[in-house]
Amino acid sequence: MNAVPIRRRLWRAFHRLGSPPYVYRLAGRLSPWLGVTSCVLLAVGAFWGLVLAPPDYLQGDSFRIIYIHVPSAYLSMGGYVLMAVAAAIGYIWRMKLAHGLAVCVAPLGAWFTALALVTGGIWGKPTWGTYWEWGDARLMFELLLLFLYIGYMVLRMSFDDREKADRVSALLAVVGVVNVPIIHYSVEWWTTLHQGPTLIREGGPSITMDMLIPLLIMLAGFSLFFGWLLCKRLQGEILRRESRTRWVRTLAAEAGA
Amino acid sequence: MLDVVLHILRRDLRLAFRRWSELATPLIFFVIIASLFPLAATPDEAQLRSIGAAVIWMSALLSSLLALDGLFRADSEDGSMEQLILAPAPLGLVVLAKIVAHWAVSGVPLLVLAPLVAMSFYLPLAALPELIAALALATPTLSVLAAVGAALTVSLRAGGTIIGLLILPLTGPVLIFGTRATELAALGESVAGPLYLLASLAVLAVSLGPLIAAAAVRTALE
Amino acid sequence: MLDVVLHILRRDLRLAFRRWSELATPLIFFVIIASLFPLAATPDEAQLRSIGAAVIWMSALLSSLLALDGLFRADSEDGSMEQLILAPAPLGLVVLAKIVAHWAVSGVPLLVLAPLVAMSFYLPLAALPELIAALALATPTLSVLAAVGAALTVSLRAGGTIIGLLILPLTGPVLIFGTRATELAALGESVAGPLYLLASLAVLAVSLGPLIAAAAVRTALE
Amino acid sequence: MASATHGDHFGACPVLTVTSLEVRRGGIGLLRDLSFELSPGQTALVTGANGSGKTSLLRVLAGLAVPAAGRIDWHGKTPHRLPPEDRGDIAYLGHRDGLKRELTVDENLRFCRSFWKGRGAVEPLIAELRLEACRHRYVRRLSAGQRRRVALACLRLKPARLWLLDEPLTNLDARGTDVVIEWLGRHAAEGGVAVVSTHRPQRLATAASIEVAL
Amino acid sequence: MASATHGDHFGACPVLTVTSLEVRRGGIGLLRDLSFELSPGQTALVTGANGSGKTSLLRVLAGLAVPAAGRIDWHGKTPHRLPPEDRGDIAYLGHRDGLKRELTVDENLRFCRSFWKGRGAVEPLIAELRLEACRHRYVRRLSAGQRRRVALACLRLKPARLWLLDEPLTNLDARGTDVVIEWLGRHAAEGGVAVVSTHRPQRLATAASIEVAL
Ligand code: HEM
Ligand SMILES: Nc1ncnc2c1ncn2[C@@H]1O[C@H](COP(=O)(O)OP(=O)(O)OP(=O)(O)O)[C@@H](O)[C@H]1O
Ligand SMILES: Nc1ncnc2c1ncn2[C@@H]1O[C@H](COP(=O)(O)OP(=O)(O)OP(=O)(O)O)[C@@H](O)[C@H]1O
Ligand SMILES: [Mg+2]
Ligand SMILES: [Mg+2]
Repeated sequence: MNAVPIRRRLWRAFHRLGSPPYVYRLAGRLSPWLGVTSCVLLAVGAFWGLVLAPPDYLQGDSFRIIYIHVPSAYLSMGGYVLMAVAAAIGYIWRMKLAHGLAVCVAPLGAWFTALALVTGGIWGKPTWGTYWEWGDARLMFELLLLFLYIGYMVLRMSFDDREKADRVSALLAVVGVVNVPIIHYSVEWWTTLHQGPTLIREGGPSITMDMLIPLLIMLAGFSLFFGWLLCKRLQGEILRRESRTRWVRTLAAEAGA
Repeated sequence: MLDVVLHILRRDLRLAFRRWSELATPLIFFVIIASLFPLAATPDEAQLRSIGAAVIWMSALLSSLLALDGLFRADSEDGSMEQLILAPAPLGLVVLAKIVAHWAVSGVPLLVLAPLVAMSFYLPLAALPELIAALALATPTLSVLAAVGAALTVSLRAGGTIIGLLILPLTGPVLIFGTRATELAALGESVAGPLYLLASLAVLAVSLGPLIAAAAVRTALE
Repeated sequence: MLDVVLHILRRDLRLAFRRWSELATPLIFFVIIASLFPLAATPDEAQLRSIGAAVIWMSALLSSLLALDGLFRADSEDGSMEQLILAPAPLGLVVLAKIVAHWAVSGVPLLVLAPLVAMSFYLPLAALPELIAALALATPTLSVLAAVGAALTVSLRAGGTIIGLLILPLTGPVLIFGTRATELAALGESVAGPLYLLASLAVLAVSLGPLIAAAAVRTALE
Repeated sequence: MASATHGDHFGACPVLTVTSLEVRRGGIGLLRDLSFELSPGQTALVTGANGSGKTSLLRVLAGLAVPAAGRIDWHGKTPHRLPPEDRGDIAYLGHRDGLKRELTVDENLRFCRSFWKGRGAVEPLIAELRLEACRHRYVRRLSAGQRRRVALACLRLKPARLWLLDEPLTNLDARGTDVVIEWLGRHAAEGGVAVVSTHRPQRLATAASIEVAL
Repeated sequence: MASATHGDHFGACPVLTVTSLEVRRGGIGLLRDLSFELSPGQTALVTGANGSGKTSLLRVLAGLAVPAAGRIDWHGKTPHRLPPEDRGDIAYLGHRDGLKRELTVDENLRFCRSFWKGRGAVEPLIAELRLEACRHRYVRRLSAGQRRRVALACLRLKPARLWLLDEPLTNLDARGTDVVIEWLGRHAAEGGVAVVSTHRPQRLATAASIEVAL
């Protein structure tokens, strides 16, 4: 196979992803699929994890919060990386749509970070005997991640010029990415209460199959759910950014008619 | 006369809300300081409890100082200070209005947030009302002192901030009485003593501070 | 190219010494924080010793943030930033020169003063060299981070305090490694680990930070 | 009403009298033995080379600085000792415009009006100064001349009888200059007094009654 | 040498070419389809009402902002992508003067000269601009016009072939204006190119080759 046409096709796809009407329609077409699949997966995973899976031999039933905690923790980090990558693309190629994506990810990521913090805290009470432990590196850096998300949003809001807000806050998003590996490795670098890597580690996951499978299902469900919300937000953001263009006007006229 | 003050108050409040991120920052600053501190120190409940009061008060002090740094600078750079000097009200009142506006956006939210931070330092719930009362009496004094510092700084642009720094030691008593009150409250004892002292400091500061700041600002722009 | 950097360095140093009191500010701030803190907390030797490291590092962090707030603001308000963008050297280098100048006047004296403060917190004398080494490795990182924050907020008049919000989360690692090193040193143990980490953070910050700050400044003034 | 700009209408009773004024700044003597007087309806043009002390003179007249010697008499009072309630009578516009960058044009003007208990509506002023398009824009985002226009509008909203304008034509385009000249004429016709510094005395000649050369 | 100011001396080969330039600011289109070209020895006068985009145009020409569309060609290169070593060739003086308030006049000028590897001595410039008396004073303590003079001196110290001046006559007295006009003539005679925005085109008419009306 010849490599050149592939590269050109990729390049064209990349370009199409920079076109607001195309992405608007793409998001609109994707979102029902994402919505339905994520709901099904979440339902299956929740039933399996909360009812079918056996209780943990150490923690009893309290471990079941893992099915919310771990996916939301992963998404809080993955969301940040997604945001930073989108922002970087937007900065380098002056691609407005990528900035729009970053803007949409930020509040979602912040919510999942908060969720990870809260579920972790709730889980901490029965296992560590405390909701929150000052000085635990994993916990602190997760909190700092929340601050980073908030900082990104606050910085954006303090500009009234959207283009400038896009470009300057993109830089902040990129700088903050160092926090993500720190969160991940914090349990290895510092002695913490938080348990070490379970899923993503050398030598494969260290967890029994009947806990692992529902966890993976929940993980997929949460991710698709995240994607669904993202599509919805992205559509709104595109409309807001393009409100003066012809295609949005005709869209609005069609909707009105 | 009073309506001049109200106009300035309203404009400064609007400016603050316009730049609401600036408004939120001392608070977030406060929370972050208070949350990074335990990270740096040993995370042991007994110890956290014992230094909790000190951390809260240091953070309150720092965030009020930070917030007030630009109180007169922006005005004197864009020329509005000249207009305020020519305002149909004594400059002392004008300065007071500016201080009140700043306090409303930096001090008041602190009162709301402090309990949360206090709880994270394991301060007993029963001590919270006293903590809030002490902060409510202390933050005006801190604001006034910071404003005096800011005014002196404006006037000595070349001479710089050194005089502004002379103000910091004056915050010592506020800090001591405040921490004392919080500690007494944590032990469940009466806090009337320190609170009276804080109140009298506040009266003193609010009545004299604006005059000093006004004089400094006027000389600065002469 | 290099001489452009040297010219900026020299001008910024001269400006700093011209306003020498501003120069002294972070230091005095540092000393006051460090000396007011024991005043606010219970003055008990064991306790002071245990929190000494944390206080020193928090103060270092705050004072470097304060000192760097105006790094680009003055330049962008009087129009010299535009001239620097048009300078015959990459903007990243220009920014680095400004950071170095600021570090020289705010970070270096901190290294000199820190031991004094440390002793007032009963830190053992033997731990001082390690403390200074850790500060020497950490303050450049703090300066770079503060400069990045300052650059992100130049075009916001509000700037000032929002930097804290943006940058404090990033300073977490420096603070943790720094305190860890100081605590280990106080216990007489080897501090090589945290020092290596601090050094690698410094390398990372110094090599990438100026580029980010330059990009931010350029965008802000576009 | 053209003759009114020369103050004949209101009789020769001076309201602003400057007597052997001496102004120093930063330890340097700038003005020495300066005297002039203005009757209602008169406008003084202050001219002089850069650094000759025009700004310093206007600041002293406004009461922002204290003269080293000599007397200023504004309706029997000294500007820098004016009681607050009389200060609304003097309007000063310096090199810096005194606008808040973070407020919109409209908000700045409304503040000025209520602060000085001004009369008159904001709308006609905005129309006259061609600021309609940027009325709801932050002042920070205006061009230099637009900013100057807003500052002039603020001046106009203040019901002052003594105008002290420091190079009001700075950054203004030809139309803006015409507006200023027209305003000076109208102010004089209403019996107001103005002291205006400028480097373009020819352009302002029609509005001036006397010239104070420093 | 008078004819040199009209660029005849150096042939008709343009060094600065602006082709269908479009400039936007804060989401608003300011300039659209602007084209002009300058050959060595020519000076363009940019005129237009307040807010018409003169400053924005100059900033784009200096490479401080990026145009929305169109091309700028300066000796075959685009200003906002100029490599650092070529940047000394363009001198920009905006509404703000770029001087350090806390340094003296002398220190500011010396910095400019060494920063831009400028040629020429500082003394004759100071004499020409009548800044002798305030040579060792802080810029913060200068009058508005004196400050502008120092900024102009900085410009003169930079060995640039393209001058971008944004209302250089602001705050200058008659003598200062004459100096600027003379400099523009000399710069053109040496084969330099200048783009000057102004609200007083008549005053600068002698120095101008073409007018760009926005
Ligand atoms: C407020 C408290 C907590 C916070 C902020 C928190 C945060 C996090 C984060 C950020 C991750 C993702 C780490 C990574 O992917 O590298 C994570 C994973 C995880 N957490 Fe927590 N956590 C908290 C409490 C707890 C508690 C109390 C438990 C159970 C005892 C727990 C068990 C787990 C497990 C099993 C994982 C998956 C680990 C892996 O696969 O790497 N967490 N948590
Ligand atoms: N920072 C900014 N952000 C957004 N818009 C701006 C900004 N600065 C200026 N503008 C707008 O851009 C337009 C052009 O401004 P510009 O400063 O280029 O005008 P100008 O021709 O230089 O005017 P003047 O003669 O008043 O100096 C104006 O309408 C102004 O409101
Ligand atoms: N803040 C200050 N401190 C000390 N001296 C000053 C200060 N400001 C100005 N001067 C000096 O006072 C003299 C008069 O300044 P002033 O600003 O009154 O001049 P001006 O006539 O308004 O000049 P311009 O036409 O340039 O505006 C100048 O020589 C100047 O150097
Ligand atoms: Mg003047
Ligand atoms: Mg302009």
